[in-house]
Amino acid sequence: MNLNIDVAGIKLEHPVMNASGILGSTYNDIAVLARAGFAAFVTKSFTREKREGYGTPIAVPISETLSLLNAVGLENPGLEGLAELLDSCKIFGKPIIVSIAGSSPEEFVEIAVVAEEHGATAVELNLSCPHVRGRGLEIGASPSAVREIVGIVSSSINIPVIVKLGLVDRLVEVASAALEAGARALTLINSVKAMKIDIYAAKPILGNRVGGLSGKAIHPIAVRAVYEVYRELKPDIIGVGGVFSWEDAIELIMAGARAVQIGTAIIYYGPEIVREIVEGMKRFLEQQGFRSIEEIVGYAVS
Amino acid sequence: MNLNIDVAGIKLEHPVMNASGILGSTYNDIAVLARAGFAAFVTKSFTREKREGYGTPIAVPISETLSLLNAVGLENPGLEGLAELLDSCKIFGKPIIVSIAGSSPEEFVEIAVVAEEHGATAVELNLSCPHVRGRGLEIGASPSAVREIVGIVSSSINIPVIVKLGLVDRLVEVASAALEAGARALTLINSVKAMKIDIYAAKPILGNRVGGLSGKAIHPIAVRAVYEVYRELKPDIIGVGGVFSWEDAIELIMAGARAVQIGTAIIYYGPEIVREIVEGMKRFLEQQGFRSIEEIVGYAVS
Amino acid sequence: MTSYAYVPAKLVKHVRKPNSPVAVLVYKALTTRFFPSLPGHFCMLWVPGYEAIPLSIAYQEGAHYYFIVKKRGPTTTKLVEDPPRYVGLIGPAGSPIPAPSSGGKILLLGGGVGIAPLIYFATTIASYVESVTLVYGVRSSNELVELDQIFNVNRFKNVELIIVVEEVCERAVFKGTLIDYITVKIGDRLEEYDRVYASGPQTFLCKLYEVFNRAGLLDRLVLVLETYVRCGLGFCGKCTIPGTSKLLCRDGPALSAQLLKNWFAKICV
Amino acid sequence: MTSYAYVPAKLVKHVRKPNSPVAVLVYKALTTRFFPSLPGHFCMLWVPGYEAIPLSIAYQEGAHYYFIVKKRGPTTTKLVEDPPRYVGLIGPAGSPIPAPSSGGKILLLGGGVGIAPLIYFATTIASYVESVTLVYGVRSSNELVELDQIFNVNRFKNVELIIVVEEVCERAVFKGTLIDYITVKIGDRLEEYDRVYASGPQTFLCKLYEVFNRAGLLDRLVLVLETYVRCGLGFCGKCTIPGTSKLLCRDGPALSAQLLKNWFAKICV
Ligand SMILES: Cc1cc2nc3c(=O)[nH]c(=O)nc-3n(C[C@H](O)[C@H](O)[C@H](O)COP(=O)(O)OP(=O)(O)OC[C@H]3O[C@@H](n4cnc5c(N)ncnc54)[C@H](O)[C@@H]3O)c2cc1C
Ligand SMILES: Cc1cc2nc3c(=O)[nH]c(=O)nc-3n(C[C@H](O)[C@H](O)[C@H](O)COP(=O)(O)OP(=O)(O)OC[C@H]3O[C@@H](n4cnc5c(N)ncnc54)[C@H](O)[C@@H]3O)c2cc1C
Ligand SMILES: Cc1cc2nc3c(=O)[nH]c(=O)nc-3n(C[C@H](O)[C@H](O)[C@H](O)COP(=O)(O)O)c2cc1C
Ligand SMILES: Cc1cc2nc3c(=O)[nH]c(=O)nc-3n(C[C@H](O)[C@H](O)[C@H](O)COP(=O)(O)O)c2cc1C
Ligand code: FES
Ligand code: FES
Repeated sequence: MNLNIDVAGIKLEHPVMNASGILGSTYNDIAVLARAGFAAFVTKSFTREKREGYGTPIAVPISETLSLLNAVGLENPGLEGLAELLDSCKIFGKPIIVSIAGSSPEEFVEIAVVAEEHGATAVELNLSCPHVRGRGLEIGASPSAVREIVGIVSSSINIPVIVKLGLVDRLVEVASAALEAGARALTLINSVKAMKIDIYAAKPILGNRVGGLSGKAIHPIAVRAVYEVYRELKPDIIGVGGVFSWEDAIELIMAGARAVQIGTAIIYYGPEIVREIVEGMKRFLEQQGFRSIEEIVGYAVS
Repeated sequence: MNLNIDVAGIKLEHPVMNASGILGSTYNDIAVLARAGFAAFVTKSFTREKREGYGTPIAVPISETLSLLNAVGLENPGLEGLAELLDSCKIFGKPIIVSIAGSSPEEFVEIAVVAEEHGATAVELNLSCPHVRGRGLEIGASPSAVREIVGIVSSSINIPVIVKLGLVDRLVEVASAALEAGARALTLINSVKAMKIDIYAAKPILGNRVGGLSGKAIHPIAVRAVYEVYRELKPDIIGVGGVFSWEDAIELIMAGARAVQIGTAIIYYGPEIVREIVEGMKRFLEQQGFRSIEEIVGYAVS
Repeated sequence: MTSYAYVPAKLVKHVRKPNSPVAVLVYKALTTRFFPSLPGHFCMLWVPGYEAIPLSIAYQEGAHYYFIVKKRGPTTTKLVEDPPRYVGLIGPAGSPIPAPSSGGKILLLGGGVGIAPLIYFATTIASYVESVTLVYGVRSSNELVELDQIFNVNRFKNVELIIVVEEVCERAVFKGTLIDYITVKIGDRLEEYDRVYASGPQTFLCKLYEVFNRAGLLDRLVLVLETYVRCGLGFCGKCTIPGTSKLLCRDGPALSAQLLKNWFAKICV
Repeated sequence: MTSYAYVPAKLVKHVRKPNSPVAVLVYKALTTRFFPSLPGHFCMLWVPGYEAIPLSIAYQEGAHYYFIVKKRGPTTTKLVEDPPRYVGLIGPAGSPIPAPSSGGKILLLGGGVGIAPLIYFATTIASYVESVTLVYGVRSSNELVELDQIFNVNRFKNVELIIVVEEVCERAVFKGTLIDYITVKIGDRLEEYDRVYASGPQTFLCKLYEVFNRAGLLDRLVLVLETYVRCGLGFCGKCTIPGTSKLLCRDGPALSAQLLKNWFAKICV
């Protein structure tokens, strides 16, 4: 039994990749992911200019719900760093997806073009960062803004364009706009805007005060988002949000995802968790008499 | 040290009430809440006509995150039942807030008028139910719809109008519309649209498939919502979402809430949890040298 | 402190006599985070494609949950005739049956599938009470569940199983209803039992209440009740036990008969 | 399996000599869900209004976390001079210092606040190794933390504390640097120690690596490193240990010197 699957035309040996923002900034990060056995790598979201990110703490664990609050501030080495990263990571011989967080259609295009030139397998447009003004959720909430950005990026490069969306009021509409404009797949969902206050210090803990909630807490929200978009539009979907176990991964796939990404679980359990998840999925498929991942994509949707 | 506080002009002996939908349907429900020691009671959301609600299961525990997924379907005995409930619950001598889930401005008004006639202390307009079409989140996502409903209800009754909102893209805008139209306070937040699939049965578990996620998982989302609305508008706020401990309650109050509601914690720990929460808050205020709840409302907001 | 969970489970045993309206089902949890239960606990058993219904846990051994189900409507019919390979269990619902504080002679009266919680209860208290008399009454022999074979209740020396059937039946020790049994076989000797627990149809529980009330022994009687249960989690208010301010799915289903005066007045009279 | 937590904590002790750049701080968790640590673990200590910085846990006793802090920039200056009543701890970060598998003679070399993790380590291994020689080197006497008084390291008979100060100081057993001490006092007898652990300034660790490399004893040496730490949770990639593919906040801060060949080439040469 193999777990081969393709998403957005990308062939994967199994459906599990890392989520953007978790170990996708440096050559060493990718090396760690490669050693652990991820099927593809997603980079941290890149901007044109280098960004320093917010003051610390940039992440606060919320252990009671196996969750995390983060506000890194899209720290990244900018275009130059991207080229270098891609060049150095070719040796891993696995798909590499470049996440992009632009503040204008032009910035998205510029980065996408560099990504393609330097051998990226695909780009993932982050239209859903919950805590960086002008680079994220505002864009992803508006069908017209999404259409514009996805349209121009899709017509500027030949590698697949994946669009990452978050929790927005008109999710299906936005998803539909992205697909019409040329997106080959959707990644659902990003972290959810949230905050934690230390009641003794009487202050929000994150350097940026507000951040994104990820991890187990948002898993049922992610399942719903994937289900709803799959039911209405049947696109290729990469599910992300609170995958901590193979059961969680199967759940997202049965809701309509063809692949999954894991973020917070890497933080809590280490990158090696990918093996357990992949092995568990394999066992499940065998035991239940399925012959491929493909067979269970959207299996629970009616 | 007492924990007196007022919200929307309602005097409370302490800031903890039940959340709508948890034990607010029958006389006996209210009796249970009264015995446990809640400062005020919020009814289940009422509609004009009696509603049967969805097929079972109407709720699925998600124990790993101390959370719950529910889709009750706004089951309630309708206007007639409301009158009876209010009449019988006068003997408890505590504020009773009637939650209303209409599908038109007229329905909201009609129920609010009956509520006032039968002695309700206030009404809470549920503009945020995540899983009943036409009665909830679609309304609460639109500033103009909110303005219309809140305006007409406010001008039809004399008791305070509280508006309950959920996770929407333009939360501050919607909140502002509600306040301009006459809302005396805002309740933030409702449960968040979500789903759980049983991977063996390969089906969503809830009778209605999609439901609302409540409990610990959404607490940081609620804190953020309260903080953001308080920072921008400084209204009276009732905070709700994942309050399981006195620390959680203080956190929402420091984010800007004047009172809190508890829902899922009643399910996991029983109604008696209210005492522990109230005692803990009292101890905290004393130890930290505060003299009233009032002093810490919005204390972490800057 | 309850800690509810949702447990996916797999059918591992289905015992049903030909055409019987009753079946025994054993479901095994498919997660290591299954919930533990005590006698009296029930759960909401979700039948995919149907509904979730309240069912007493008739026994639990590790990840294995035992149920005795009788056909009533669509969901129970499905369960009895063609139990699904996979179900979901939501629980533990309710409170444990209040156990006898010390030794003594215990009488358990189970009518029909009402026997379910009493089986679990019998096996739990057997170790520290003097004796357990488990009287199991059914209308006809094809409803009879072989408690010895399936639950191994005869592994306890101090548990006596007495089968009472209304029709003629060779397995039965007594022909008649449970009330008949008590009148005829126990009669004045009711007092010999330190605690009596009963579970079964409402009419049976009503009659029993009357018997114990007349005998002035209500303080020894515990009744396992049924109400309509919707959420099973204590929030919807549907399961209020008439005449009390108790929620069956939180405070019940077993209540001391002493608390049931108003219930009796409302329901039985 | 790490289980990270955020722990609000309250200052319960602040020890600082007049004008010393170093202070000992003890913070007590304000929640019962505080995280346990092992020697080598550090945490991100959040100073409200400032930043969160990595600090070694110098000792933990139940809910009490001990730190030794030296002024460097704004956050450490605040901590040393006017430690906040309330802080937040995020941890446990990193991996425990690999403990010696069996008994034997253990040498611990701590330079400046680098002594922090070694104190905790010494008290943990004392019970099962033959002897622990804890050599604590500082530049000047006002940086000296009274390990005996605060950490009670002298409660172990087999732990010998040796104080080494560069300036003249009456508390010191030896005047000079830690490297001087090794050269002069240990010299050829390095081999007598079964395991050597060192923590302190990078230049010191570099020199020590050289010494052990020359002596062919790299397999006995463990170095506790420092890198820039940003998230402390293993996701940002900032803390990569140069010349290795290790993340300090997950795999470090203690690494066997055998793995540090490329680190040495990159950093020390
Ligand atoms: C605490 C408790 C424990 C129970 N334990 C068992 C058991 O161990 N074995 C067993 O066979 N049955 C048990 N029952 C009864 C069982 O729940 C009902 O037979 C079942 O819900 C009927 O569902 P249905 O879809 O087959 O029939 P429906 O057509 O839905 O209903 C048939 C009849 O069953 C009753 N009923 C329906 N739904 C419910 C409900 N949610 N709660 C209570 N009664 C209902 C009503 O009287 C109804 O008229 C228990 C009930 C309760 C409350
Ligand atoms: C694993 C680890 C354990 C440590 N344990 C201790 C300890 O027990 N006691 C102690 O006094 N110090 C310890 N440090 C060093 C301490 O973290 C820095 O002194 C502190 O971060 C400086 O912060 P600042 O705001 O005072 O100074 P800044 O002005 O921010 O920086 C001053 C200098 O400190 C270093 N530095 C700054 N930030 C960091 C950072 N996030 N990570 C690493 N180095 C940094 C840089 O070299 C910088 O130039 C440890 C560092 C690490 C990585
Ligand atoms: C620390 C951290 C940093 C993140 N940075 C990014 C980012 O740069 N771009 C992005 O699209 N998503 C980012 N995310 C969101 C994740 O990719 C993912 O959508 C989210 O965390 C939900 O998945 P999880 O629950 O498995 O963590 C980040 C998440 C975390 C926890
Ligand atoms: C079972 C259940 C039923 C609910 N029904 C309603 C309702 O009728 N009206 C409403 O405004 N909110 C309803 N809610 C939402 C709660 O009032 C509350 O906003 C939400 O559960 C978050 O609070 P919690 O985390 O403390 O449960 C319901 C929640 C639950 C769990
Ligand atoms: S069934 Fe008991 S409260 Fe809902
Ligand atoms: S500091 Fe180690 S990965 Fe971020």
